[in-house]
Amino acid sequence: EKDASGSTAPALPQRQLWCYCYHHCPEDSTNNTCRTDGYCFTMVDEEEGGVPVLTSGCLGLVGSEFQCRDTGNSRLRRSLECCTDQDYCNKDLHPTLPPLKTPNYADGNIHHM
Amino acid sequence: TALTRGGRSGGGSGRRKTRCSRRQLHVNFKELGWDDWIIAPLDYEAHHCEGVCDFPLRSHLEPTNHAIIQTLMNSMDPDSSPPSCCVPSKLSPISILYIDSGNNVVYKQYEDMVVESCGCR
Amino acid sequence: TALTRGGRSGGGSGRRKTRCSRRQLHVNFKELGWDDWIIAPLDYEAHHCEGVCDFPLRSHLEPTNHAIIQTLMNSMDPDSSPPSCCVPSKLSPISILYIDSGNNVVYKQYEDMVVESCGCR
Repeated sequence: EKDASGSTAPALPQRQLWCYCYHHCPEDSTNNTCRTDGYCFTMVDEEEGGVPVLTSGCLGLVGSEFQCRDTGNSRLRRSLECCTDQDYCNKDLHPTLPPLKTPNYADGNIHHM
Repeated sequence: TALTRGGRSGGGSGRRKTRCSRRQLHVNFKELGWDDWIIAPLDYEAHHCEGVCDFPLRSHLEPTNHAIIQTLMNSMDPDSSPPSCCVPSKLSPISILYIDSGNNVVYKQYEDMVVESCGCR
Repeated sequence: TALTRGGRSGGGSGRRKTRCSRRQLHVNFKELGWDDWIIAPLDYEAHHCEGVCDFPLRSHLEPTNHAIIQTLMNSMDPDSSPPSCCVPSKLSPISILYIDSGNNVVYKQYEDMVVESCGCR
Protein backbone atom coordinates (compact mmCIF):
# COMPACT_ATOMS: atom_id res chain seq x y z
CA GLU A 1 0.00 0.00 0.00
CA LYS A 2 1.28 3.41 -0.91
CA ASP A 3 3.09 5.22 1.86
CA ALA A 4 3.47 8.96 1.39
CA SER A 5 5.35 10.94 3.94
CA GLY A 6 2.79 9.59 6.27
CA SER A 7 2.39 8.12 9.66
CA THR A 8 1.72 4.49 8.70
CA ALA A 9 4.58 2.00 9.22
CA PRO A 10 5.07 0.07 5.93
CA ALA A 11 3.87 -3.60 5.94
CA LEU A 12 6.62 -6.16 5.57
CA PRO A 13 6.74 -7.49 1.96
CA GLN A 14 8.51 -10.85 1.53
CA ARG A 15 8.93 -11.42 -2.22
CA GLN A 16 11.31 -9.67 -4.67
CA LEU A 17 9.72 -6.64 -6.23
CA TRP A 18 10.51 -5.14 -9.63
CA CYS A 19 10.65 -1.35 -9.82
CA TYR A 20 11.34 1.35 -12.37
CA CYS A 21 14.57 3.16 -11.76
CA TYR A 22 15.75 6.47 -13.16
CA HIS A 23 19.17 7.80 -12.31
CA HIS A 24 21.57 5.73 -10.29
CA CYS A 25 20.30 2.31 -11.17
CA PRO A 26 22.40 -0.70 -10.16
CA GLU A 27 25.33 -1.44 -12.49
CA ASP A 28 23.67 -4.67 -13.69
CA SER A 29 20.30 -3.00 -14.30
CA THR A 30 18.54 -3.50 -17.64
CA ASN A 31 15.87 -1.29 -19.23
CA ASN A 32 15.79 1.06 -16.22
CA THR A 33 14.55 -1.57 -13.82
CA CYS A 34 15.79 -2.87 -10.49
CA ARG A 35 14.76 -5.49 -7.99
CA THR A 36 14.46 -5.41 -4.22
CA ASP A 37 13.29 -7.22 -1.13
CA GLY A 38 11.81 -3.92 0.03
CA TYR A 39 10.09 -1.03 -1.75
CA CYS A 40 9.91 0.91 -4.99
CA PHE A 41 10.17 4.65 -4.59
CA THR A 42 9.78 7.85 -6.53
CA MET A 43 11.20 11.08 -5.19
CA VAL A 44 11.13 14.68 -6.29
CA ASP A 45 13.85 16.80 -4.77
CA GLU A 46 15.13 20.28 -5.26
CA GLU A 47 18.70 20.73 -6.41
CA GLU A 48 20.90 23.50 -4.98
CA GLY A 49 19.79 25.71 -7.87
CA GLY A 50 16.11 25.05 -7.09
CA VAL A 51 15.44 22.80 -10.09
CA PRO A 52 13.09 19.96 -9.08
CA VAL A 53 14.42 16.53 -10.15
CA LEU A 54 12.50 13.26 -10.30
CA THR A 55 14.32 10.04 -9.45
CA SER A 56 13.05 6.56 -8.75
CA GLY A 57 14.33 3.13 -7.92
CA CYS A 58 14.59 0.40 -5.30
CA LEU A 59 14.91 0.64 -1.52
CA GLY A 60 15.93 -2.35 0.57
CA LEU A 61 13.77 -3.72 3.35
CA VAL A 62 16.46 -2.80 5.89
CA GLY A 63 15.83 0.78 6.95
CA SER A 64 12.69 1.19 4.85
CA GLU A 65 10.77 2.36 7.94
CA PHE A 66 13.23 5.27 8.10
CA GLN A 67 13.76 6.03 4.41
CA CYS A 68 10.11 5.74 3.37
CA ARG A 69 9.13 8.10 6.17
CA ASP A 70 12.00 10.42 5.33
CA THR A 71 12.22 13.54 7.46
CA GLY A 72 10.27 16.68 6.85
CA ASN A 73 13.25 18.71 8.03
CA SER A 74 15.83 18.18 5.33
CA ARG A 75 17.67 21.29 4.23
CA LEU A 76 16.58 20.97 0.59
CA ARG A 77 12.91 20.42 -0.23
CA ARG A 78 12.03 16.88 -1.26
CA SER A 79 9.17 14.43 -1.20
CA LEU A 80 9.54 10.68 -1.38
CA GLU A 81 6.85 8.06 -1.78
CA CYS A 82 7.25 4.29 -1.45
CA CYS A 83 5.06 1.46 -2.64
CA THR A 84 5.08 -2.28 -2.61
CA ASP A 85 1.69 -3.46 -3.83
CA GLN A 86 2.82 -4.60 -7.29
CA ASP A 87 5.78 -4.65 -9.65
CA TYR A 88 6.66 -1.21 -11.09
CA CYS A 89 4.14 0.43 -8.71
CA ASN A 90 6.39 3.50 -8.53
CA LYS A 91 5.32 4.36 -12.06
CA ASP A 92 2.08 5.60 -10.50
CA LEU A 93 3.69 7.67 -7.76
CA HIS A 94 3.72 11.42 -8.37
CA PRO A 95 5.15 13.16 -5.29
CA THR A 96 5.15 16.93 -5.25
CA LEU A 97 7.59 19.26 -3.55
CA PRO A 98 6.38 20.51 -0.14
CA PRO A 99 5.62 24.24 0.06
CA LEU A 100 8.52 26.58 0.77
CA LYS A 101 9.00 27.13 4.52
CA THR A 102 8.39 30.81 5.26
CA PRO A 103 11.15 32.04 7.59
CA ASN A 104 9.56 32.89 10.98
CA TYR A 105 10.45 36.41 12.16
CA ALA A 106 10.69 36.98 15.88
CA ASP A 107 7.48 38.74 16.94
CA GLY A 108 7.66 42.50 17.20
CA ASN A 109 11.10 42.76 15.65
CA ILE A 110 9.83 44.07 12.33
CA HIS A 111 9.77 47.84 12.28
CA HIS A 112 7.52 49.26 9.59
CA MET A 113 9.14 52.45 8.30
CA THR B 1 10.06 25.19 -13.33
CA ALA B 2 9.33 22.00 -15.26
CA LEU B 3 10.13 18.71 -13.54
CA THR B 4 13.13 16.98 -15.01
CA ARG B 5 13.53 13.20 -14.96
CA GLY B 6 16.65 11.35 -14.06
CA GLY B 7 19.39 13.91 -14.65
CA ARG B 8 20.57 15.69 -11.50
CA SER B 9 19.68 18.89 -13.23
CA GLY B 10 17.71 19.58 -16.38
CA GLY B 11 19.02 21.36 -19.38
CA GLY B 12 21.07 23.78 -17.28
CA SER B 13 24.78 23.54 -16.74
CA GLY B 14 24.12 21.85 -13.36
CA ARG B 15 27.01 19.77 -12.04
CA ARG B 16 26.05 16.06 -12.30
CA LYS B 17 26.67 14.22 -8.99
CA THR B 18 28.25 10.78 -9.53
CA ARG B 19 26.83 8.36 -7.08
CA CYS B 20 28.54 5.56 -5.23
CA SER B 21 29.73 2.97 -7.71
CA ARG B 22 32.65 0.70 -8.55
CA ARG B 23 35.47 2.31 -10.51
CA GLN B 24 38.75 1.11 -11.95
CA LEU B 25 41.99 0.87 -9.97
CA HIS B 26 44.83 -0.89 -11.78
CA VAL B 27 47.48 -2.03 -9.31
CA ASN B 28 51.02 -2.50 -10.67
CA PHE B 29 53.25 -4.31 -8.19
CA LYS B 30 56.32 -3.27 -10.21
CA GLU B 31 55.43 0.40 -9.76
CA LEU B 32 54.95 -0.29 -6.06
CA GLY B 33 58.51 -1.68 -6.10
CA TRP B 34 57.37 -5.14 -5.10
CA ASP B 35 58.74 -7.01 -8.11
CA ASP B 36 61.68 -8.01 -5.95
CA TRP B 37 59.49 -10.44 -3.99
CA ILE B 38 56.32 -10.87 -6.12
CA ILE B 39 56.78 -13.19 -9.11
CA ALA B 40 53.21 -13.16 -10.45
CA PRO B 41 50.93 -11.51 -11.20
CA LEU B 42 52.87 -8.24 -11.55
CA ASP B 43 49.63 -6.29 -11.90
CA TYR B 44 45.88 -6.78 -11.45
CA GLU B 45 42.57 -4.87 -11.52
CA ALA B 46 41.58 -4.14 -7.91
CA HIS B 47 38.75 -1.63 -8.60
CA HIS B 48 37.73 0.88 -5.93
CA CYS B 49 34.54 2.54 -4.69
CA GLU B 50 33.81 6.21 -5.16
CA GLY B 51 30.84 8.61 -5.36
CA VAL B 52 28.24 10.24 -3.17
CA CYS B 53 25.95 8.40 -0.80
CA ASP B 54 22.90 10.58 -0.74
CA PHE B 55 19.27 10.10 0.25
CA PRO B 56 17.61 7.74 -0.39
CA LEU B 57 20.24 5.01 -0.23
CA ARG B 58 19.24 2.52 -2.92
CA SER B 59 18.89 -1.16 -2.18
CA HIS B 60 21.91 -2.21 -4.29
CA LEU B 61 24.12 -0.15 -1.94
CA GLU B 62 22.99 -2.39 0.95
CA PRO B 63 22.96 0.41 3.53
CA THR B 64 22.88 -0.39 7.25
CA ASN B 65 20.26 1.27 9.45
CA HIS B 66 23.07 3.46 10.80
CA ALA B 67 24.11 4.58 7.32
CA ILE B 68 20.50 5.48 6.54
CA ILE B 69 20.07 7.48 9.74
CA GLN B 70 23.44 9.21 9.29
CA THR B 71 22.45 10.13 5.72
CA LEU B 72 19.12 11.53 6.96
CA MET B 73 20.88 13.52 9.70
CA ASN B 74 23.38 14.86 7.17
CA SER B 75 20.56 15.96 4.87
CA MET B 76 18.97 17.80 7.80
CA ASP B 77 22.17 19.36 9.09
CA PRO B 78 25.38 18.77 7.07
CA ASP B 79 27.44 19.92 10.09
CA SER B 80 26.04 17.20 12.35
CA SER B 81 27.86 14.41 10.53
CA PRO B 82 29.36 13.62 7.13
CA PRO B 83 27.24 11.55 4.72
CA SER B 84 27.77 7.80 4.80
CA CYS B 85 30.79 6.65 2.79
CA CYS B 86 31.06 4.64 -0.42
CA VAL B 87 33.17 1.60 0.40
CA PRO B 88 33.55 -1.99 -0.76
CA SER B 89 30.64 -4.17 0.36
CA LYS B 90 31.95 -7.35 -1.27
CA LEU B 91 35.57 -8.31 -1.96
CA SER B 92 37.27 -11.31 -3.54
CA PRO B 93 40.76 -12.83 -3.23
CA ILE B 94 43.63 -13.24 -5.67
CA SER B 95 46.52 -15.72 -5.51
CA ILE B 96 50.10 -14.48 -5.63
CA LEU B 97 53.34 -16.36 -6.39
CA TYR B 98 56.16 -14.82 -4.39
CA ILE B 99 59.52 -15.44 -2.74
CA ASP B 100 59.33 -15.52 1.05
CA SER B 101 61.94 -14.41 3.54
CA GLY B 102 63.43 -17.93 3.53
CA ASN B 103 63.92 -17.63 -0.24
CA ASN B 104 61.20 -20.21 -0.89
CA VAL B 105 58.73 -19.79 -3.74
CA VAL B 106 55.25 -19.65 -2.25
CA TYR B 107 51.81 -19.59 -3.89
CA LYS B 108 49.30 -18.02 -1.50
CA GLN B 109 45.69 -16.72 -1.69
CA TYR B 110 45.34 -13.15 -0.39
CA GLU B 111 41.83 -12.35 0.83
CA ASP B 112 39.89 -9.13 0.06
CA MET B 113 42.04 -7.91 -2.83
CA VAL B 114 39.40 -7.12 -5.49
CA VAL B 115 36.22 -5.04 -5.09
CA GLU B 116 33.15 -6.93 -6.31
CA SER B 117 30.54 -4.39 -5.20
CA CYS B 118 30.27 -1.09 -3.36
CA GLY B 119 27.90 0.10 -0.65
CA CYS B 120 27.18 3.04 1.64
CA ARG B 121 28.22 2.60 5.25
CA THR C 1 65.23 18.97 10.10
CA ALA C 2 65.17 16.97 13.33
CA LEU C 3 62.88 13.90 13.58
CA THR C 4 59.91 14.54 15.90
CA ARG C 5 57.74 11.98 17.74
CA GLY C 6 53.97 11.80 17.44
CA GLY C 7 53.10 15.18 15.98
CA ARG C 8 52.10 15.22 12.32
CA SER C 9 54.79 17.75 11.66
CA GLY C 10 57.62 19.24 13.72
CA GLY C 11 57.54 22.54 15.50
CA GLY C 12 56.11 24.30 12.41
CA SER C 13 52.52 25.47 12.08
CA GLY C 14 51.61 22.11 10.40
CA ARG C 15 47.85 21.33 10.58
CA ARG C 16 47.30 18.25 12.76
CA LYS C 17 45.25 15.66 10.80
CA THR C 18 42.56 13.93 12.90
CA ARG C 19 42.66 10.25 12.21
CA CYS C 20 39.79 7.85 11.74
CA SER C 21 37.95 7.54 15.03
CA ARG C 22 34.51 7.30 16.56
CA ARG C 23 32.73 10.62 17.13
CA GLN C 24 29.43 11.67 18.61
CA LEU C 25 26.15 11.74 16.66
CA HIS C 26 23.09 12.34 18.80
CA VAL C 27 19.95 11.26 16.94
CA ASN C 28 16.70 12.93 17.96
CA PHE C 29 13.69 11.14 16.47
CA LYS C 30 11.49 14.14 17.35
CA GLU C 31 13.67 16.46 15.27
CA LEU C 32 13.44 13.93 12.44
CA GLY C 33 9.65 14.22 12.80
CA TRP C 34 9.19 10.59 13.85
CA ASP C 35 7.57 11.15 17.21
CA ASP C 36 4.26 10.41 15.51
CA TRP C 37 5.17 6.73 15.24
CA ILE C 38 8.10 6.19 17.62
CA ILE C 39 7.12 6.03 21.28
CA ALA C 40 10.54 5.34 22.82
CA PRO C 41 13.35 6.13 22.88
CA LEU C 42 12.87 9.60 21.35
CA ASP C 43 16.63 10.05 21.05
CA TYR C 44 19.81 8.00 21.30
CA GLU C 45 23.58 8.27 20.79
CA ALA C 46 24.40 6.66 17.43
CA HIS C 47 28.03 7.88 17.09
CA HIS C 48 29.65 8.11 13.65
CA CYS C 49 33.06 7.56 12.11
CA GLU C 50 35.20 10.36 10.80
CA GLY C 51 38.85 11.17 10.10
CA VAL C 52 41.63 10.35 7.68
CA CYS C 53 42.79 6.87 6.79
CA ASP C 54 46.44 7.44 5.96
CA PHE C 55 49.50 5.24 5.67
CA PRO C 56 50.21 3.11 7.59
CA LEU C 57 46.72 1.89 8.53
CA ARG C 58 46.94 0.92 12.22
CA SER C 59 45.82 -2.49 13.39
CA HIS C 60 42.89 -1.16 15.45
CA LEU C 61 41.38 0.13 12.18
CA GLU C 62 41.24 -3.47 10.95
CA PRO C 63 42.06 -2.59 7.30
CA THR C 64 41.39 -5.12 4.53
CA ASN C 65 44.17 -5.95 2.07
CA HIS C 66 42.33 -3.83 -0.48
CA ALA C 67 42.19 -0.84 1.87
CA ILE C 68 45.94 -1.14 2.48
CA ILE C 69 46.73 -1.32 -1.24
CA GLN C 70 44.33 1.54 -2.05
CA THR C 71 45.95 3.68 0.65
CA LEU C 72 49.41 2.90 -0.76
CA MET C 73 48.26 3.73 -4.30
CA ASN C 74 46.71 6.99 -3.06
CA SER C 75 49.94 7.96 -1.31
CA MET C 76 51.84 7.23 -4.55
CA ASP C 77 49.36 9.02 -6.82
CA PRO C 78 46.40 10.80 -5.16
CA ASP C 79 44.63 10.96 -8.55
CA SER C 80 44.62 7.18 -8.96
CA SER C 81 42.09 6.66 -6.20
CA PRO C 82 40.80 8.29 -3.03
CA PRO C 83 42.21 7.09 0.30
CA SER C 84 40.30 4.33 2.04
CA CYS C 85 37.32 5.58 4.03
CA CYS C 86 36.63 5.72 7.78
CA VAL C 87 33.44 3.75 8.35
CA PRO C 88 31.83 1.68 11.10
CA SER C 89 33.54 -1.70 11.51
CA LYS C 90 31.32 -2.86 14.39
CA LEU C 91 27.68 -1.86 15.06
CA SER C 92 25.14 -2.76 17.72
CA PRO C 93 21.32 -2.76 17.81
CA ILE C 94 18.79 -0.76 19.77
CA SER C 95 15.17 -1.66 20.53
CA ILE C 96 12.37 0.73 19.61
CA LEU C 97 8.77 0.88 20.86
CA TYR C 98 6.57 2.17 18.06
CA ILE C 99 3.07 2.18 16.57
CA ASP C 100 2.80 0.12 13.37
CA SER C 101 0.55 0.65 10.36
CA GLY C 102 -2.15 -1.42 12.01
CA ASN C 103 -2.05 0.89 15.04
CA ASN C 104 -0.49 -1.82 17.19
CA VAL C 105 2.22 -1.01 19.71
CA VAL C 106 5.32 -2.99 18.72
CA TYR C 107 8.69 -3.45 20.44
CA LYS C 108 11.33 -4.36 17.87
CA GLN C 109 15.14 -4.65 17.79
CA TYR C 110 16.71 -2.66 14.96
CA GLU C 111 20.12 -4.00 13.93
CA ASP C 112 23.22 -1.85 13.26
CA MET C 113 22.00 1.36 14.88
CA VAL C 114 24.99 2.29 17.08
CA VAL C 115 28.66 2.49 16.04
CA GLU C 116 30.88 0.46 18.37
CA SER C 117 34.13 0.87 16.44
CA CYS C 118 35.47 2.41 13.23
CA GLY C 119 37.81 1.08 10.58
CA CYS C 120 39.35 1.96 7.21
CA ARG C 121 37.85 0.23 4.22
